[in-house]
Amino acid sequence: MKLEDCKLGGTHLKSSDFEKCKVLTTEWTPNLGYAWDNGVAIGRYLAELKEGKIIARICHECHRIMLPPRMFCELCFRPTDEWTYVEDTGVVNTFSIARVNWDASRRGPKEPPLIPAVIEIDGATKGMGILHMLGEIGPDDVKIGMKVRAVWKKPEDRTGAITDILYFKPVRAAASKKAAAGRKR
Amino acid sequence: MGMRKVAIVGAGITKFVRRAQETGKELSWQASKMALDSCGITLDDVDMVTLGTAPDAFDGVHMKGEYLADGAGAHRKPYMRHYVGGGTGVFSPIHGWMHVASGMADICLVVAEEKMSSCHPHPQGAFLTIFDHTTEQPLKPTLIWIFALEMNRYMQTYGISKADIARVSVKNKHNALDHPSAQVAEEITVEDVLASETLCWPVNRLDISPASDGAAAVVLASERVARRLTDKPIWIDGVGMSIDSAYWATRDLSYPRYVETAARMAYDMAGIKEPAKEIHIAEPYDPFDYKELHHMEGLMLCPRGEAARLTAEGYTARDGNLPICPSGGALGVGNPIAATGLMKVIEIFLQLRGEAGKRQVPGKPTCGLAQAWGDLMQMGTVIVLRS
Amino acid sequence: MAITEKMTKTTTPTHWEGDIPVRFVYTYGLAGETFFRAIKDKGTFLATRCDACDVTFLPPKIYCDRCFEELDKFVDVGTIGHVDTFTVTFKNMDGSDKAKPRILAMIRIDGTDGGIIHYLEGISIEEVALGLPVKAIFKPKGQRKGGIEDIIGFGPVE
Amino acid sequence: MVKRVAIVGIGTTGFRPITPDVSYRELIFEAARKAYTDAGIEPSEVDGFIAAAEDFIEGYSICDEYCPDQIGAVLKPTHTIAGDFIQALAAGYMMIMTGAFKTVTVESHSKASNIKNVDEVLGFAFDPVYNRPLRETPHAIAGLEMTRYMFETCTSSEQCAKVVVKNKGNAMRNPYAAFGADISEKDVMNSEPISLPLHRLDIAPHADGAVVAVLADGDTALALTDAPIWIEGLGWCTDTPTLEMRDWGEAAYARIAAEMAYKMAGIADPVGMIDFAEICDEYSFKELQHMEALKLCRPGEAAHLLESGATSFTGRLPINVSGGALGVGHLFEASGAHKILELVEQLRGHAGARQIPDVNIGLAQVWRGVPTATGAVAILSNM
Repeated sequence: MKLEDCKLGGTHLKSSDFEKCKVLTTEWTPNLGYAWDNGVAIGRYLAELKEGKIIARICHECHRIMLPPRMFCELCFRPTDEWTYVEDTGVVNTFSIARVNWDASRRGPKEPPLIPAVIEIDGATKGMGILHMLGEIGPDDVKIGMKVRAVWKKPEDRTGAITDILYFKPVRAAASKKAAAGRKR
Repeated sequence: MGMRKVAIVGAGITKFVRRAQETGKELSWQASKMALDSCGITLDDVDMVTLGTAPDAFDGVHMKGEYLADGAGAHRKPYMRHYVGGGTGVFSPIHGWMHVASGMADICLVVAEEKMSSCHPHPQGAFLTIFDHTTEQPLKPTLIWIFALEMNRYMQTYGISKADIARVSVKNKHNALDHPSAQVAEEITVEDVLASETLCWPVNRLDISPASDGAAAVVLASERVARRLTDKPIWIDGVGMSIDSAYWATRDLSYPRYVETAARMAYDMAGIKEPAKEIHIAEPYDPFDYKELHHMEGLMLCPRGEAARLTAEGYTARDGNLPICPSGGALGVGNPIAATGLMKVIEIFLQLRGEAGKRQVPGKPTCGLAQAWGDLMQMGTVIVLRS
Repeated sequence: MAITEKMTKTTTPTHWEGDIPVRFVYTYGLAGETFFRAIKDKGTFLATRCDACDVTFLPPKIYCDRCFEELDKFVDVGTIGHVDTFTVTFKNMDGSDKAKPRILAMIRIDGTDGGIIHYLEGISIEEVALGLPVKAIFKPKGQRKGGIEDIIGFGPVE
Repeated sequence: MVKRVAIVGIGTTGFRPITPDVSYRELIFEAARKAYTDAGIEPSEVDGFIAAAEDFIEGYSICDEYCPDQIGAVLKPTHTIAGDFIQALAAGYMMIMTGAFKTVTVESHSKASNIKNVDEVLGFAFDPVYNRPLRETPHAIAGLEMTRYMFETCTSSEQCAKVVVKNKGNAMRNPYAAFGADISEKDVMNSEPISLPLHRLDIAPHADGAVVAVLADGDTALALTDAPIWIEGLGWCTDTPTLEMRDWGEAAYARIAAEMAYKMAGIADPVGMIDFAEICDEYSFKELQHMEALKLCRPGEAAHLLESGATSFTGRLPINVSGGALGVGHLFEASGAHKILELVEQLRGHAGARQIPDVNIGLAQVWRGVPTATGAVAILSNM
């Protein structure tokens, strides 16, 4: 058989065929609502975020300090052992300069780009990253390997959500040393 | 090890288009009917059917495997839907292989379908909810982020430029000019890619495959039946799949180790020791241009960090030493996710039979590979075919 | 067993709310386009038939799902059928009560192996029975848009 | 060549109406950990993994992403079956029968309580052009089926209600079950009408829970355990998804799946050879309709068999001694998982207060629910 010799299905429609109603269509917006149980690990994670802290979980078998926290170690396949707070600072593993919103709509010319990043959190096992946003930095200044610190919402505005951290901002070496010294566990 | 041999004996495909008038059922039927006709059998001859299709949020039907059943030829037959996100299309013939190699079926129809255009205003919207609902979705991520993050890390690790990567898109869109199903085949230059709209740096519009509607199907048969149906059976000699942890942000994003794990499984089964020499032609998954390079490395078809250089040297062109995506891939033919993976398997099937028409690579290849990848950048599926 | 720290107070559990914010526009397909154009323009039902399998498909398909041959001839099967089965529905999709219960029926359209699932109109719960002959009631032609809602329901055959 | 496949380990969380104290990950981990402990194997030694799940039940666009961690499948051959657990069991069986996998884990779970409106999700499975615009609930389709089934077999709603009485009663003996109750058929008939002839209590309420099973080829099974539970027969079938083209009285999907499973298991006389059965009773009448489709009685006989007591806990063919979906709870893709769990417990003699004496062959049958016409059958034995 050769594809070239076959009559292939698939009738292409232009977007104007929809707009001008050349074809019949029907619409549906499903009401797909959920209330997912946070469970032990994520429940505690969110509760600590509300307090302005990031908490991780340790597995004594593989000695990993895991973020986001989990009640079982997916590699050792056993329960994890204890909680530990980690820093609210980290290192940019990778980043993007996003001009597109979640639904593929474009950000307007006056809207600044979004800068999502994978941030390896200090105090967790090397490589333990989380997805979050960078802020207070121009797109041209972002670098892989740069040190960043969480910028938290005001305590009264926090709800126990990943968005209790507004974004991570760059830290200068001196400032970071001072902050680390003053930080309470 | 006494495993039953399984062959691909027939194939069918639709055009890949941005918006199809056909329902998903109708697209499935068009591809399946063509596959049955191509090997001269009827639906009566089919023992079992397996269907691959990616998320329900594209077609817009809960349990869409059930909805598509009649178009996929499942009427009153043993039928199930398998699913590994973007890796589904190459997993589809692996799932069919399980049906036949196990002895449960002599002929299994394998169908892959996607109708992404139902999802409005853009299928990207469906991808918000692939992220963890509690720890990631509140940040309103888009699928492109995760690719951009991975691409940036890959570029940084190996010192690869956007222009190096853009060559993949140029090559594949060019290759697709010869594919009758192609949606976005065109002659473009590296400059065109770099000048196209930046969506999420480093990803530009022409780095990305389009959203598509389409379907593909293959017929698998046991050795005895295959030899009766065709004098050119293409054997499934190795299959592999592997899924990494869902904690994607913890991974080394510069290297797809899940693809390597899957490839090792398939190579072991096929008795392949030196993939770069023994594989003559490959269709790695290329929804984004850097992904082809990433996957070539994961498949051990070249050393890590070398894929871009080889591409620049023409090594992966249709007339190169190791033709990669001679079909035109997802970047050129289009990307109705599950159907794309199966399109790649069909391309290897046709190439090994010498029936790829203008796309035929020189040198009579006898061993080829198709690979897909999916979920949260964590799933690798690999199939090794031999003539 | 399993995890070593569990919740022991009813005040501890929390949940996270979210949705899947998607919207869809469906084409009717090759068969559906013809079928609903006939309802819209002519107020009748078109079916496709597979002579080999002796099956008449309503709603029509462009293929016979049993032998997989293409079916490209549409036949007008009229709008009269019989109640194959029915139910009295009390609930809306969101779980709320309907203003008044409705009789939903599967109407086997005469001369076909298929039919239409729709409401019975002008037939009381006491009157409805399996095998009852009924006829489609359409919206006035000007109000028809090409869709299953162009049918108001099925009523008694005079 | 591989000749037989057995279940060598199984674990469950049990089933509850809600499970607010654990995430889905924590829920599944518990079942998986129990299954591996039961099998005497670690997931690192398992060759393949399968999850049975559907996106919109989980609330994810691609739920396959989240399947590996809690079953120990990281960097392992793993896939999702968008189908019932028994279909996934069949996929696992096939994986082992290829000879390329010695052991396979099959997982399924329900966190149905996390779905705000289940009817909206199930209604989203209707054909978007022909059926969905009427905005009817999934139960309406079950109501249509029930009317036709009752008409064709001269069965009454009171007789269907007796299925509820039996199964909720059986569930009282099952510590895993969420919805056991001592009620009468009058209670069922007097419950709120949903889609007549269906009343509220004719419909299985949904429950949360997870089940994980470990399968192994014959040699491996015998090395791991003295009491493997063998998979003797499997069948699965999909009838037309087009509601309008269906035969509304008969469950053809169950009949054809059963024929396939009986043939594979070499069972010519199901009534004589099957000791007990767990069959789909998501709606009361479904148990009766499915008994007939499975050839456990002749068409129209199921209600009489029920009334004679033959299908009760102490009858000659106990059906749904676990309590079925009506007593245990409807578990979506894990529906078949609960039935397989019950078969394994009974065949091992571990079923406690609900143990049926001297059982060797059990049958599990499942239907994927409205609006599907897909079902699967598994036949297990301890011999």
